[in-house]
Amino acid sequence: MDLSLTDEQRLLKESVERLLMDRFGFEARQRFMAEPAGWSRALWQSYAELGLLGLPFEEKHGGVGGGPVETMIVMEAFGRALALEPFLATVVLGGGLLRRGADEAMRSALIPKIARGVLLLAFAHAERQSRYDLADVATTARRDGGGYVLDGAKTLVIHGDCADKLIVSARLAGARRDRDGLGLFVIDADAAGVSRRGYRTVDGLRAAEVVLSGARVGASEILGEPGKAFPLIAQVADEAIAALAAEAVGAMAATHEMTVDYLKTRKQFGVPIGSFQVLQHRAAEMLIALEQARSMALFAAMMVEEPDPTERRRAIAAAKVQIGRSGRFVGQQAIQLHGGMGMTMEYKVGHYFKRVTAIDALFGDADHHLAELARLGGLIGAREAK
Amino acid sequence: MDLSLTDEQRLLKESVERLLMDRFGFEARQRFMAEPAGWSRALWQSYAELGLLGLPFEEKHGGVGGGPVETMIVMEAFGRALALEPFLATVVLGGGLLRRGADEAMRSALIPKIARGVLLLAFAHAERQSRYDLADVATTARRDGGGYVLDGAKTLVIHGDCADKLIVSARLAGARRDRDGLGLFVIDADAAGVSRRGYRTVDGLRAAEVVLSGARVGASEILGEPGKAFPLIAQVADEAIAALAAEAVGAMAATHEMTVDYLKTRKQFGVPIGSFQVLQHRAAEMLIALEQARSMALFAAMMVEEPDPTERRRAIAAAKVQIGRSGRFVGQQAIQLHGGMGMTMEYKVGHYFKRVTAIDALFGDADHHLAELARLGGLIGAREAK
Amino acid sequence: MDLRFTPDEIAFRDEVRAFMRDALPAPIRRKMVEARRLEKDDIVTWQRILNARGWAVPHWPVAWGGTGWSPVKQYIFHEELQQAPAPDPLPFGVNMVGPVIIAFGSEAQKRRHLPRIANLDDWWCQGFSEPGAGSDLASLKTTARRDGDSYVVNGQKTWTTTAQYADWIFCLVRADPAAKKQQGISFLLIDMKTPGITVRPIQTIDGGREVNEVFFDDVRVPVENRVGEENRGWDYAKFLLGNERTGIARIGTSKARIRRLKEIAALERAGDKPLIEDERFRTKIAAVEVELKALEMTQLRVVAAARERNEPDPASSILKIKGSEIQQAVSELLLEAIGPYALPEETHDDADRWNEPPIGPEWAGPLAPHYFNWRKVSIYGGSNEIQKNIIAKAILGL
Amino acid sequence: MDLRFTPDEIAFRDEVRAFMRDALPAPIRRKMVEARRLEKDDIVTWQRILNARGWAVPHWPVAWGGTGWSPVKQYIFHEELQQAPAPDPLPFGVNMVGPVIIAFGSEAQKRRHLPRIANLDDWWCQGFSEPGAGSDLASLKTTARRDGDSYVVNGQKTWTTTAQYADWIFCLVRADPAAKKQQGISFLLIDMKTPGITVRPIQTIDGGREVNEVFFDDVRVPVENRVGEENRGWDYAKFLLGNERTGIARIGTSKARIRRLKEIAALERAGDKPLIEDERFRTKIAAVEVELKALEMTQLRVVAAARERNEPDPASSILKIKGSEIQQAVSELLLEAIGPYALPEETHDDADRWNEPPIGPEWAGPLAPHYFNWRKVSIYGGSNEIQKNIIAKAILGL
Repeated sequence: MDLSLTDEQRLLKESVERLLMDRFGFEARQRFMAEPAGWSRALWQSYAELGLLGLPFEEKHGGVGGGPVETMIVMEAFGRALALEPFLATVVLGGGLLRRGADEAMRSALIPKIARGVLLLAFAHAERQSRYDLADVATTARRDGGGYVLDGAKTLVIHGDCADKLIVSARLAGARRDRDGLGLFVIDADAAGVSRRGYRTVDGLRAAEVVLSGARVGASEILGEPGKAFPLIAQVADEAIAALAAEAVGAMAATHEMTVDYLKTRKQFGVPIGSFQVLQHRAAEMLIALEQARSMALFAAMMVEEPDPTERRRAIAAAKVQIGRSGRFVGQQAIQLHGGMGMTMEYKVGHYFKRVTAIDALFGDADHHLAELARLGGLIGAREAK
Repeated sequence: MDLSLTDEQRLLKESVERLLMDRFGFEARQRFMAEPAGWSRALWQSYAELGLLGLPFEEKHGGVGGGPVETMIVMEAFGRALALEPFLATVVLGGGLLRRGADEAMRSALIPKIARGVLLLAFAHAERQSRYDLADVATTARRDGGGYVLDGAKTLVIHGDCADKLIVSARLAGARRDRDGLGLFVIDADAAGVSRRGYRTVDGLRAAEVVLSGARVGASEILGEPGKAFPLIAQVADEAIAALAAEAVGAMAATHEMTVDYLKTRKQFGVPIGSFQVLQHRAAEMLIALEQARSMALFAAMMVEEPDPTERRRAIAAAKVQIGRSGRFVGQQAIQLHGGMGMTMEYKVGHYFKRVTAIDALFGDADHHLAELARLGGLIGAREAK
Repeated sequence: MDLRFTPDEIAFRDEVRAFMRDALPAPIRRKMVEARRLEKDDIVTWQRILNARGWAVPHWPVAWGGTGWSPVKQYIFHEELQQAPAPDPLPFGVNMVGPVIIAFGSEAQKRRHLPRIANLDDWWCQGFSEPGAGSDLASLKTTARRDGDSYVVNGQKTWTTTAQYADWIFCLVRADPAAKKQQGISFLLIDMKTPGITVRPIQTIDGGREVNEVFFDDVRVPVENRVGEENRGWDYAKFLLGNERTGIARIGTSKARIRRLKEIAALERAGDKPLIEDERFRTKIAAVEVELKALEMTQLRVVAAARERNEPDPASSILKIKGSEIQQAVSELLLEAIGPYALPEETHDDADRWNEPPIGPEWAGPLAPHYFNWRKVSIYGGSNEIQKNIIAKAILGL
Repeated sequence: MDLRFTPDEIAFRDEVRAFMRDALPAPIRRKMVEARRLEKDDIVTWQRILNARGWAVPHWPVAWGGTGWSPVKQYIFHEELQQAPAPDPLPFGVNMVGPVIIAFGSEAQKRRHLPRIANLDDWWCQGFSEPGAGSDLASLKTTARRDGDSYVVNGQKTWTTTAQYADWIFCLVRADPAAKKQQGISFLLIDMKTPGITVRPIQTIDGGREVNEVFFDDVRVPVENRVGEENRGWDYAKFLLGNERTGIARIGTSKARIRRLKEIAALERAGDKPLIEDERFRTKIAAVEVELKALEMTQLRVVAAARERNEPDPASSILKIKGSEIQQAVSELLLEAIGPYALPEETHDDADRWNEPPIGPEWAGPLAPHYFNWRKVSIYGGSNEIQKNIIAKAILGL
């Protein structure tokens, strides 16, 4: 066990943090939100130049061959900066489905474009009725020659409004919540039969509703083996959770630092409010919640490539529980300790709070994953099975 | 609505408090525990003289015709004093079953003796497997001439070791957890076929295991209609909970007062520890928990005679939840704020903590009643149904 | 001791309930049920309906429009109003400045302001907090220099709720720069149309614009608009702050919100069944209901005790703390109930979006903003930390 | 960064685990699993087994019996020991006075005491707390008057764990009555057989008698039994208190207790099914498991950081707070699991009761005492409130 960063990892961390410090201040963020896409294309190109957009991919596809720790480092920095760009949608979700599930033809066609920053992806998976159940897919894929015809409606497609291509899940067989019978299809976002409605989310990011009405996908647009997509979807969703855990830790750490600074500078009754023991203890409790969350983000990074899917699921579920609970506590207390100031749009801490709240609602909230963890028997098994 | 006490209620409160202050200090309590019965027969006679043992009974049976508020007043005083005597077992449970369920012959034979302090009762109901399910009775009652033969084992019979008579629940028909098919029988504690094993409970009170092996009860010992006893058992169990809620409030109030006094007198770092804001807030939070519990003990007293059994059950379940949660918080924090001192047998606060812990485990803990309340749809119905 | 309502109280409750059912306009009720933001007109309309019925200011003296109800009946009225759910009357007039004027104001002030407050002809706002004076209100800095028959006011107030609608503002100011902290404070009534007043909205994280900064730049206020004596303003402010007893726990509002929560949980599906049938979620709701019922009983105990005391009851700090905790817990459960549909932002500002269908279920939109916005209830009106200080000192003697 | 154990570390873990499985006597293991009280003999027996294996004092210098393991291996060892579950070595010797003697003691003290500590030939206890000096340790009053080659000790210590078994006690005393607070304190090693020492047991609410008062009445202590310099005792005490880093979170113990909880919840029935299948109860267990896993990772991070720093890590306050919260949460769930069988008192004192069958299930008896007793873990070793003060000051700079 070795928790120190390698030289490469330290370099990555420093460079992404420097880039964000230089280019992504709070005012810049407000400006970027007002751009047509709701984020900065220019910054996206800088990410590409820094190699961030090729982070998890093989070198032969223009990537840098990073693993979960590298993703963690970058996502934590994004969390601190409250980044707006479609990194999760394009690199983690879209890129993850491609690199793990696509054949070499599709990979070599698409991944280099992701890495160069010229292809944006989104994963159109959730549906109105599915809540947090990854297997609950009603959208249908009907066989049509060498390809398929897709019909259905997808919801809450993260950064689906700006994506060049959508990766759409659809059901080839089975009942609505069956794990068997799902397929994945890569379709141009402006293809016939695809319509989108983009909107802003509470955290200032973007999403889209997507309707598929007789949308045709050709044989070359099938991702992996039709009907067998569920394990791939579950794996990539867990990778997204691990990434979001790191992002949440970055946001919480910044939240905590801002709060401690505020306690040191804000005066009431002639003294800094940080001299009140109750607020000191609250800040200590926030630190504990943050450190527990950081530990679980590490654990998620460590376990996200665990080969046994049940062990992986247990670990990632546990991480999402901790992130959700710590995030809620840290965010709420930061607002409380800032008083009215924390409630205003002009001040950064409330935006962290909203992003951490949104992260809890992405890919299953704390309660959902706690129930799943309990169903899977928890984390601690009988002694010898450890 | 009028929350002030009547003159009679105020007199009752003052006289029971004065009696306990005079006769039931902490040292006296230790002495009484060492008596053969584990409590004081002499004090029991004083209760009788004060009319406490006839509190809920009709005047024609030697009682004083008090209601739930009078029981609340007395139980709260018992809670403050950490009383040891079998009031709950004899007056609330045994007396409650008799006055609500027995025919006039049995009532007039037994209740006056309770009121005079010469008859002790215990309710032998729970069984090894029943946990908190009042309908889970495996003990059988087999018809035998005009009477019955009882076989089975009863557990955790409160003050069962000193009781003169046991009121035993047994199954005449139905499966183990059916609500139909239960009967109640009043049997001499030293009758043939009845054996007991008494023991102390963690709170310093007493209980017994009771085994019934072919124990015969005559026709005159049948309480109420055989096979139809469940509603009576449920009613009296709810009355016991309302009484215990008041007792717990008395214990919590005394706990809180002791803790605040300790904060004012104990010095560390040259100042009373009550000058530390964190401990001030903790004491405030304890007060809030106590006041919420007091409110629910009032609510329980108000609702325990509600004619609709489901409404009654909802209310009493809610009260037990609040009592359990507040009791745990107040007790734990009292220990924490007293430091090591609170952990010692020589100091009263730990004994309150143990009694309140025991009360949570009597007639269903907070979690049990919360689940039942949720199953019954909670407390707040649709608007017009209020 | 009789813990139940008397027949007279029950009849009164039924009368109030029937009135709320019949008189509350459906669109306002719908916004209230759905936890949507109200417009100024909604508040005004409802207040005038109440005033027409003679129920605008139940707690005021009968001479000024009060009803003479017992504390229990006042409680019942407020509880039924919140459960309807109807809007609470704008507090700055009827609960704050109104009672101060009644207790300390001149006859001219009473005649001029009280009827217009009751009918919401004048919209009032509160000028207490300043950027440097939050929990430590007495450190406020806004000055009022005497100049003939006027004060000249300079300074800044903040967190001023609905200042953008306001006709009048009541302010704490320093008329005596030499006096220390509490001693130098006076209480002024200021017409918002007076030259030199600027209102700047502060957008909050829920997207709302209900609070503002208010700037005073050589604002001339006639001396006759001072309430009571100069330098006695701190006493009037304490009276005002301690006065806000009834309804601070918002029990009726929480009941209405829990009803809404149960409705939504019956509509949302988790897996193969309605969310309300998920044992864990149902249990969470029940746990809040228990706390709320306990608080309702606590409130009734405070109301009953109010008969016997005439000063602010420190137990109202318990109501504030627990009431805000419960309101926030319900706002969290509402958020959890809608699951991923916490995400889409409801953009009330974009007029062109009003005609589009909402993203996800129609009940979801207001609930994330409600959750964000409701963080305020443990901050304003004296933060919960301040309330615990009060309990420790005023009740426990620590 | 590699978050997994190396193959070498895994091999080590397997070796330790096999040792624990084979070497821990079954009756001791059973008491540990069931959360029953241990006898003195159990602790001594186990310590000597560890010492025979060379694992009695892994963290000591190799010259005095240490193993030279990396911090990670020390962590693994401790974790496996607690998970076995085996008794923790008596801390007063191996974790407290031993390291103080190693760092500050004389050669004679080292030779005399260290081997006997490692083999538990001498049972040590700790004489720090006094009736007036709890969290405020520096206000202690026990005096040590110099008289020739001896100190004459007078005063009282309290909360002295297992003083009734002790051969030696290490004490903080005041040798210099003129010096202020921290400055006048010295650190003495005192033979418990010295005339003038009286031990009075304090029974705790769980029925146990593990803590004591210790009275010193003109107790003569040779000057050579002072550790280090006179009036430097406070420094040695701080070293001792800050030193107790490994295992303070008791993660292995909590894992073993959660295993026990799951076993019991599978045996207890709630209604028509095992308690473990009750979704709400299972969820409660899972919630604690999440916190425990997070704490385990936090502990590993502290262990990893220990390579790079040589002073006590204020992060160990996090381990203490969260570790004790988790232990107490598990003790509550164990209590809930047995339902009404929390009630019967297990009377260990009555010899005649040992042969009777227990009331209720055989697993229930120790669990209420365990719950009561475990309230101590948030009090001793610096209460959780003190730990939060440390975090606020040492980490956050507040």
